[in-house]
Amino acid sequence: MNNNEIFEPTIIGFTCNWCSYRAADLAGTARIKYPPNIRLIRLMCSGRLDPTFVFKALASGADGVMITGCHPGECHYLEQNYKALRRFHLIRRTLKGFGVEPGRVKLVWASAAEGAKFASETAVFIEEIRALGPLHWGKSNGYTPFGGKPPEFEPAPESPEEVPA
Amino acid sequence: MVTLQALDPPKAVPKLIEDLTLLDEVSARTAGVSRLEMCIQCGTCGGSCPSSADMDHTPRMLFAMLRAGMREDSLKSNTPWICVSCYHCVVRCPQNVHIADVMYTLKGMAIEAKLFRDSTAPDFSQTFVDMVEEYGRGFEFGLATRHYLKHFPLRLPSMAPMGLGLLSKKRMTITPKRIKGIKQLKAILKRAKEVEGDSHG
Amino acid sequence: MTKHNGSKPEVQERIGVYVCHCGTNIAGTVDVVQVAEWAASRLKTRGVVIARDYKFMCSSLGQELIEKDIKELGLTRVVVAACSPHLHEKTFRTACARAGLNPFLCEMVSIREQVSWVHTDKEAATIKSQAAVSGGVERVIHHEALEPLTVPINPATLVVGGGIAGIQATLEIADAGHHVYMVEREPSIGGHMAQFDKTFPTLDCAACILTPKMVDVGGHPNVTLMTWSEVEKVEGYVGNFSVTVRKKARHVKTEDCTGCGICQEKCPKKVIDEIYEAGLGYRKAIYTPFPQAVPRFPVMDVDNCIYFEKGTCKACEKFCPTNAINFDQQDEIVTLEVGNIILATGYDIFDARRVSNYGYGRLANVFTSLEMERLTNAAGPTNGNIVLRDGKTVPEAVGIIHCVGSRDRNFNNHCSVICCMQSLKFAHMVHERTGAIVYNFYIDMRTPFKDYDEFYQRVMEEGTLFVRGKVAEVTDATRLPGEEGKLIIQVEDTLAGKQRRIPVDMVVLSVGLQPRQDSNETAKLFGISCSANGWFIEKHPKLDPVATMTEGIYIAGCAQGPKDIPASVSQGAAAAARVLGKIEQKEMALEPVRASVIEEKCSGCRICNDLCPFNAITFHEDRMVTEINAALCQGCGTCVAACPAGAIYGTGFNNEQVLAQIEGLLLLNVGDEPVPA
Amino acid sequence: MAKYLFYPGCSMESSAKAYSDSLMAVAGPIGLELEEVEDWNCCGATEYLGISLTPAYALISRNLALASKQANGNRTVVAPCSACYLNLAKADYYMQEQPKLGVMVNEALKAGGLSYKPGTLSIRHLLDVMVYDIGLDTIKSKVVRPLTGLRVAPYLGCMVPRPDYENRWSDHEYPIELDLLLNALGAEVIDFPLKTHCCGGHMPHIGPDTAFELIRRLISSAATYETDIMATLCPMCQMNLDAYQGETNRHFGTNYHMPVVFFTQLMGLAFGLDPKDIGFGSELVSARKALNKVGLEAPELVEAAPARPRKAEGLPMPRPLPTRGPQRAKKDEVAK
Amino acid sequence: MTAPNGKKPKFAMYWAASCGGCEIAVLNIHEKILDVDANFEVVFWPVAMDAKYKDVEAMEDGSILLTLFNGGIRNDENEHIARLLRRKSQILVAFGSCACEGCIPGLANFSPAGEIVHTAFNTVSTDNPHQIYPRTSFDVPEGEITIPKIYPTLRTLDQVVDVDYYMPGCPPESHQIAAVIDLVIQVLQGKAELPPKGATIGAGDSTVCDECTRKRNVKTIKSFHRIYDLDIDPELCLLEQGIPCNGPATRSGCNARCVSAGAQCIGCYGPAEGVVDYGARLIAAFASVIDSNDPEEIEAILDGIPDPAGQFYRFNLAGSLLKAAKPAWEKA
Repeated sequence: MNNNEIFEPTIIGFTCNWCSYRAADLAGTARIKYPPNIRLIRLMCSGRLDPTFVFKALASGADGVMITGCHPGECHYLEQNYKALRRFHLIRRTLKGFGVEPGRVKLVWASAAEGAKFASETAVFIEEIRALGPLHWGKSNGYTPFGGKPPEFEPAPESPEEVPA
Repeated sequence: MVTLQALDPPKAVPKLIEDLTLLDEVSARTAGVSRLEMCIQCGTCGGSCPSSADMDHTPRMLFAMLRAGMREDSLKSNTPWICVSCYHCVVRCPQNVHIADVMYTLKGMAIEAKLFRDSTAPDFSQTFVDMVEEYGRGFEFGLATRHYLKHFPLRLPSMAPMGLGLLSKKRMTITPKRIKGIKQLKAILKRAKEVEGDSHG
Repeated sequence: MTKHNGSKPEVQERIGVYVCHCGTNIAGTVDVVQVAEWAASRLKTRGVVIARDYKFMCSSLGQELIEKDIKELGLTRVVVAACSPHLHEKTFRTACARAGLNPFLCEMVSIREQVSWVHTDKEAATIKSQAAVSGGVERVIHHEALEPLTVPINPATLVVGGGIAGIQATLEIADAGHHVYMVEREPSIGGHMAQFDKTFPTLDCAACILTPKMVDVGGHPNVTLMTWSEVEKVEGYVGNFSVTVRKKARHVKTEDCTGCGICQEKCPKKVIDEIYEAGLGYRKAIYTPFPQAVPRFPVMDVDNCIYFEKGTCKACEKFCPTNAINFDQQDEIVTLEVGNIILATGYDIFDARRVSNYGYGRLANVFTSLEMERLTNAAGPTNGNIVLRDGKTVPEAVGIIHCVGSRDRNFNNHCSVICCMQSLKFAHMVHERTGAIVYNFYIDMRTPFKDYDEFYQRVMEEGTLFVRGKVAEVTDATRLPGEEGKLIIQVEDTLAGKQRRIPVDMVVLSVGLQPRQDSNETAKLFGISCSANGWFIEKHPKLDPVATMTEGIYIAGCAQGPKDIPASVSQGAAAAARVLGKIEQKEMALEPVRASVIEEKCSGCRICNDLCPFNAITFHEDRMVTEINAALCQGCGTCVAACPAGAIYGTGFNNEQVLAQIEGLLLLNVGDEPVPA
Repeated sequence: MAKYLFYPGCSMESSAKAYSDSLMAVAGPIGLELEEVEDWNCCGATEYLGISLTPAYALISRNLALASKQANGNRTVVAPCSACYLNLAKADYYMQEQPKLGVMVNEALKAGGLSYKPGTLSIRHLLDVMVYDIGLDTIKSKVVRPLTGLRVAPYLGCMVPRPDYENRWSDHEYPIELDLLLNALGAEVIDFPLKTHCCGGHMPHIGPDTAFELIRRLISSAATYETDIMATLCPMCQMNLDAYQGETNRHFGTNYHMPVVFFTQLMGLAFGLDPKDIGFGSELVSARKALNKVGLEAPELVEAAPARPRKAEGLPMPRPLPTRGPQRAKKDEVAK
Repeated sequence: MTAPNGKKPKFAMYWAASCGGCEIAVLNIHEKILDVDANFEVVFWPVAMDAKYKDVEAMEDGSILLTLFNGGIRNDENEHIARLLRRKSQILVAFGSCACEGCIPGLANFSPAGEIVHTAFNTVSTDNPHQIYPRTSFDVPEGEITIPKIYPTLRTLDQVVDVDYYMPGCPPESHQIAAVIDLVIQVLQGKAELPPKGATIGAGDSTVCDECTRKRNVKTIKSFHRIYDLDIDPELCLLEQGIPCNGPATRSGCNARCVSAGAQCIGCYGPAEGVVDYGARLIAAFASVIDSNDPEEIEAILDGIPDPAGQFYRFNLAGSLLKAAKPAWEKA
C-alpha cells in the first residue's frame, strides 16, 4: 500500500439473525449509507459467537471485528447476548496479551429497528480501525487460505545492530 | 379572431428569494447541533415566548423564512434581538431545536451582513464585548453610561436615582477590574476570531 | 493442534453461483456481470462450475435457470447473491428442492440490503460483492443436506388481553370450533373500550357494541375465560407451548356466586377507582369494575378490604345469599397446553403530569382525555354531565389540546393515531351537552380513514374553533383583565402568526397512547421482541404485521402500536386467521438449526448445563454426559460456542461453515489482488 | 467536607454583592467549601454569543481550561449566577455534542497555552449543590430563626432550570428545589406560577418597554399571592426586579413594592446572622417590612433617592399613559 | 508399513527446539525400551547415540520406518533436519507438545526474535560486558564456521513439513508411549492396523474432565482465584471453586494427573479432537459461565485471570490460529 493512500480497513462483522442482521437490512431498505469496509456474517444469535471466529478473522487478514447483538434484555433467545458480552470482555483482554489493540474488536447492540444506528456505529468503527492502522496478520504471519502450504520463513535479523539495545 | 398581444418584457427580472444555502449556513454556525431542519412549525416557540409581542416575527415564522431562503428579510428581523434567552421554547420544542442558540447565530449573521435595523441591541452587545475584551470582566458602570449616553440620553434622568442607589449601595464600581491574564485572553480571542473567520471560508 | 500440513482435499462439490441484478437495485451500484465472471474464474478451484447473472433471480424464469443447472450440470451446491435471505431464502430453497437438491444446500448472500443499497462507490461495492460471494461459496461447501423437524400443532390457543382486539381474536377462533384460553389481568374483560361513551366517527355507544361481544366470550363453549389472572411462564415452542398462569385469589367462589351485587352494595369501604373510572369515581373494596362486567363475579381488593386491614367487618360474607365469599382463598397456578398464542395486551395512556407546563395535577380543571371519557359517559361518575372538578359547574369555554405527549421528542416520538378523532369527538359532545365554546388546538389534523374527515367537517360546522399551534402553556397566572378565575391557554396561532392568550374554564389534554409499562417484561416472557420504545415488533412491518419473529406467537391491537377500534378489530381477526391457518396444518416443519452433543467427545464438564434458557440441555449423571433435546432447542448456538471440548455440533451453523465463510470473505485480502476496501 | 471550585462571575463583585456576602456567610455553617477559580474572566453573559461563535465559546472555555487545570482533573465547578452557570455548562455540553466546536475552541485556547477536554468538569449551579449535595437536612439543622409566617415567592428565572441538558432539576418549568430549601428555612412558600418565567434579561438596556412588561408580570403575579418577599438565585433577576421596579412602576402607573433578595440572604437570616452582614440594605426596594415580619430590625438603609414627589394640590398631573403596557398586551389577546 | 525382509526396521528420534523432557519420557518406559531395541534398529538418536547428519543424509529416502520428532522449529538447523527426516522417514510423528503445538518454547512467540536474543545474551541471564552477540557465520583461519540462524517465530513441526501422527503431552505420559510402541510392534507383526494419517495417538478422544474424578455441578463463576489463595475442596471440581482449570478443554490421556494431585490442569495435552483453537475454547467456556451481566462486574471477575493470553496459550501459542503475538511478527 502506498503511504499516501488512505488505509482502507477490512472488517468482519458478526450479526444476530434476529436483530442486527435485520438492522443491517433495514439500513439497506432505508438507503442509509456507510462505508463498504465491513463484511457481515450471519449467526443465529450473538451467543453463537465463538472466540475462534474472532481470532480466525484477525488471523486471516481482517483489521477489526465487530460483534453485534440484540440490546441487553432483548435477546431473541432471552439472555444469550449476555454470554456474548462476557466473551467479548475476555477476548479483548486476551488480545491485549497478544499485543493487539483491544479496540480492534467492538461490541455493538442494535435492535432490528436500529438501521440508522447500525450504519452509524459501523461507520464509526471503520474510522476507529482506520486510525489504528492495518493489522494484516494473515500476510505477516504466513497465513494462506484454505489450508494451503504456508510460505517459507526468512531468518530473523541476526546482527546485534538490529537488536534492541 | 382574438390575437394575443405580447406583453412587455419586465424591466428588471425579479430577484429570486430562495437562497437554499441559508438554512445550512445558520445550522453550521450554531453551537451544538441546531436541528433547525426538523422544525414542524407547531408554534410552541412562538406560544412560549414572553417577548413575542414585540417581535417582527415569531421564532416559528422566522424559521419558515430561513427555510424559504429569505436571507435579507430574516436577518433584518428584530426577533433575535428581542429574544431574552429564557429557554422556554428550547425545553418545550417537540423537535428539540436549539432555538435560543439559533437566535444568537442570527444576531451574529445580522451584524456581519449589517442588516439589523435598530442599532441599540447590537451596540449594547458590542459595547459589552469591548469591555470584556479590554478588562476580562464585565464593567457595569462603564457599560451603562456609554450605552445610555448613546441610545437613551432622555432616559438618563429617570435612571439617575437607580444608578445613584446602586453606587451608594456599593453595587456598582466606577473603576473597572482587569484580570491578570488579559494578554492571554486577548491572544485566545484573537486566535478564536481567526478560526471563526476560516470556518466561514 | 491445527493440521496445517498440505492442502485440504480437492473440493468435490459442483457449485453454481447466481448473481441477481434486481433490476437496477443491485446492478446500479454493483457490476454484477463482473461479479459472476470473477466467481467463475477465480473460484473455479473452489468448486464453482457455473456463475450466472440474471435480471431478477427471484422471478420464475430466474428460478428455472437454477433448476435447469442443477439438473443439467449436476450442481451439488447453490449460492444466490441477491437480496436479504429474510426475503427470498425460502424461494431459492424451494427452487433447489424442485430440482431434487436438498434445500439446505443453498446459500444466499445479501448484496442488495448490505451492499448496493448502502454503498455508493461502484468499484468498492463490486469488490465487496465478490467477497460476499466467495464467503458464500466457502460456506456452502460445508453445508449438509438436512431434513426439517416436524411437530404436531396443539389446536388450543391462548389469547392474552381481553380488550377489543383480544375479544375479536378469541371469538374468531372459538367460532371456528377450536378452544381458546383467554387470560386478562383485570377483573373483567372489555379493556379501554369499556370505558368509552361514544366511538368515532359514527358516535355509536361503545357499550352497546362491545357488551354483546363480551357476553359471547363469557358464555362461549369453546372459551375458557380467566380474568384476574396473569401469565407467569411460557415454555415450549410453536405448536406445543406450555403456559403457566396465576389465577389471583378473587376471594369469591365463582361456582357459587350469582353476581347479584349485594356484597358490593353492603361493603362499607369506598375506594377511588384509578383504573376503570380513571380516578374520577369510586368503587367498593369488593367490586365488579362496571355493571356489564364479564364475568359477573366480583373480586376482593385485599389492599383496601377492612377485614384484611383490621380483622373485622366481613359485611360481604354476612350478606352473601349463596355463601360465595371465601377470605382464605389462595392464588391458583394452572398450566395450559396451547399451540399458538395471541398477545393483545393493549396500551397505557401517557402521564400528563410530565408536561408540567400544561398544569395537569396542579390546576384542577385540566383533565386528561381518559377522564373526559368518563365525564361524558352516561354510566360515569357524573352521569354524563360535563362539569368542572367541583362536580357542578358547567364550563362556558373548553380548550382541547392535541398531541399531548405524542409527536414530541421530549416524550414520545410517535403519533398516537387516535387523538385527532378523539378530540373532535369531545368537541362535538361538549357542544352538544353544554353549548360551551370549544377550541381545538392542533399541530396537524390527521383524519385519514373512512368517514373520519367527514366527521371533522361536521365538527367544524358545529362551530368548534380550531387553532393551529401546539399549546405552549396552560396557566392560572393572570396577566390581563378578564383572565381572573380562568385557565389561560397561551399559544401561537401559527396561521395568524401571533401569540394568543385564550381564557377557558376547562382544558382537556388529548394524551397519547404508549406501550404498557411492563411491555418489555411481557415481550421477554413470551420471547418476542420489543422496539426500544416498547411496542411489540411484528415480523414484517408491511407484509406480516400480525406475526412476530417467534413462530406461533402473534400480536394484535395497540400492543403493536397505536390504533383505533376498527384497526384493532381487524388485527385481532387477522391474528386469529393466522392461528387458524396454523391449526389447519396440524403439524409444522421447524428449521433444522439445532445443536446436538457428540457423546463420545463429551466429558461431562457441565460448562453448558446452565446456558440454555429453553431447558433443552440435560445432564445424565449416570453416563456423565450432557444431552440436548432437539425439539426444545431453538438453535441459538450458545452452547456450541461454549463447549470447551468442541463436543457440541450446531447443525446449520457449524464451526466449519463459519470459519470457511470468514476465509472466503477475506480471500481478496490475502490473495494476489490488491487489498480492496 | 465538600470542596468545590467556585466561579463567582462579574456580578458577584458588584451588583450582586449581597449574594456574595450572604453566600460566604452561610457557606461555613453548612460546610460548603469553595475554592475560587484563579483569574477567571467574564463568561460573556448573553452578549458575546450574539456576536461570534468561536470567540464566545473560547471566552467561556478559558474559564473551563483554568478550572480543569486548577482542579487537577475531574471536579465540580459551582456557579451562583444563572448566566454564568448556563454559559459554562452549555459550552461544555455543546463541545461534546458537536466535537468540531471543541476543536475550534481548543485551537483558540492553544494561543493562550491552554486546553480543555470537554466533559471533564461537572458544571453545577449553587442551588443544585445546596439541595442535592449539602442536603436539606443539614440546612434545616442550622436554622435558629425560622422564617415563620414570611410569605416568600421562589423565583428562579430562566437560565438555571433551562435548558438543563444534564437533567439536573426536577422540572424545567416547575422545579421544586428552591421551594424545598425555603421550606426548610421555615418560610411560607407560595406556589408561584411564574417561578421560572423571564425577568427581561438584558432587555432593560435594549428594549425597555419589553423589559418593563416582563417585570410587571412577575411583580404583579407575586403581589396577587400577597408575597412579602421574593427570593431569587440570579444576579440579573435580582437586578431587573429590584433596580428597575421603580421605573416599571412609573411606566405603568403602578405602585408595587416588592423586595427581591437572594435565597442565600434568607438562609443567613434563618441561620441567625446579622442582616447587615448578609447584604440586607443593599436592595433598592427595601426589605424592611419583610424583616420586621420575622422580628428583625432592618439595617440602616440608604434609601434610593425618591422619585420626584407629585404636587398634591392644583390640577392633576397628566398621568403617564397607563395604556401602553396593557394596550400592548392586548395585542396578543385576539380571542374574544 | 513395510520392513525389509529379515532386517529390523529403522528407528530415529530427534530433538529440535525443546527441553529434552520427551527423550527422558521415552526412557521412562523402563523395560519396554528393550522392546524398542529388540524390534528396531536405532539409526539416529543424537541424545542416545553418536550419529552424524551426513550419515542420515546418506540414507535412502524412506529408509527409516519411524521417527519421533520432538521440539518446534526455531532455527534453520531445526528446519533442515525436519525436512531431512521427513524425506528419510516413512512415518514422522510429532512427538510431544513442542512438535505438536509449540509448547513452552513457543511462548517466545509473544516477543520479537531480536528481543529474545537480547534477553538471552545481554541481560541478567548472561554476563556479557562486551555486548557480544552470536554471529551466524564467522571467519577463522580454518575457514568459515556457522551456527544456526534464528527464525522470527517458532513454528510447529506440521507448519514446516507433512506430519503423519501427533502425540501430545509435555511430555507424553510414559504409559501412552509404551502403548504406542506396543501398537507399532503389533502393526509390524501384522496384528493391528495403523490409525488414519493425521490422527492423534497416545491420547484420549475426550477431555481431562472425562478422567477427572472430582464432583461437578452446573457451573456459575463469581470470581477467579489462584490455587494458593483458597482452601481447596479436594472433592469438588476446581473450576467451580474459581480455579481457572484448563481441564475442560484439554485432551484426555494423562489420567488427569495434575488435577488428582490437587493442581489445576494447565493444558499440556492440547485441544480435543477437531478443535481449531485451544485458547478460544477456554475463553468461550470460562466467559460463558461467569455469573454476571454487568460489564463492570464482568471486568472485575476477569481480573482474577491476570494473564489470559498466557493462561489459554501456554502450550499451543505457536499452533494457535494467531500463532504469535503482534510484536513478534510485526518486527519480523
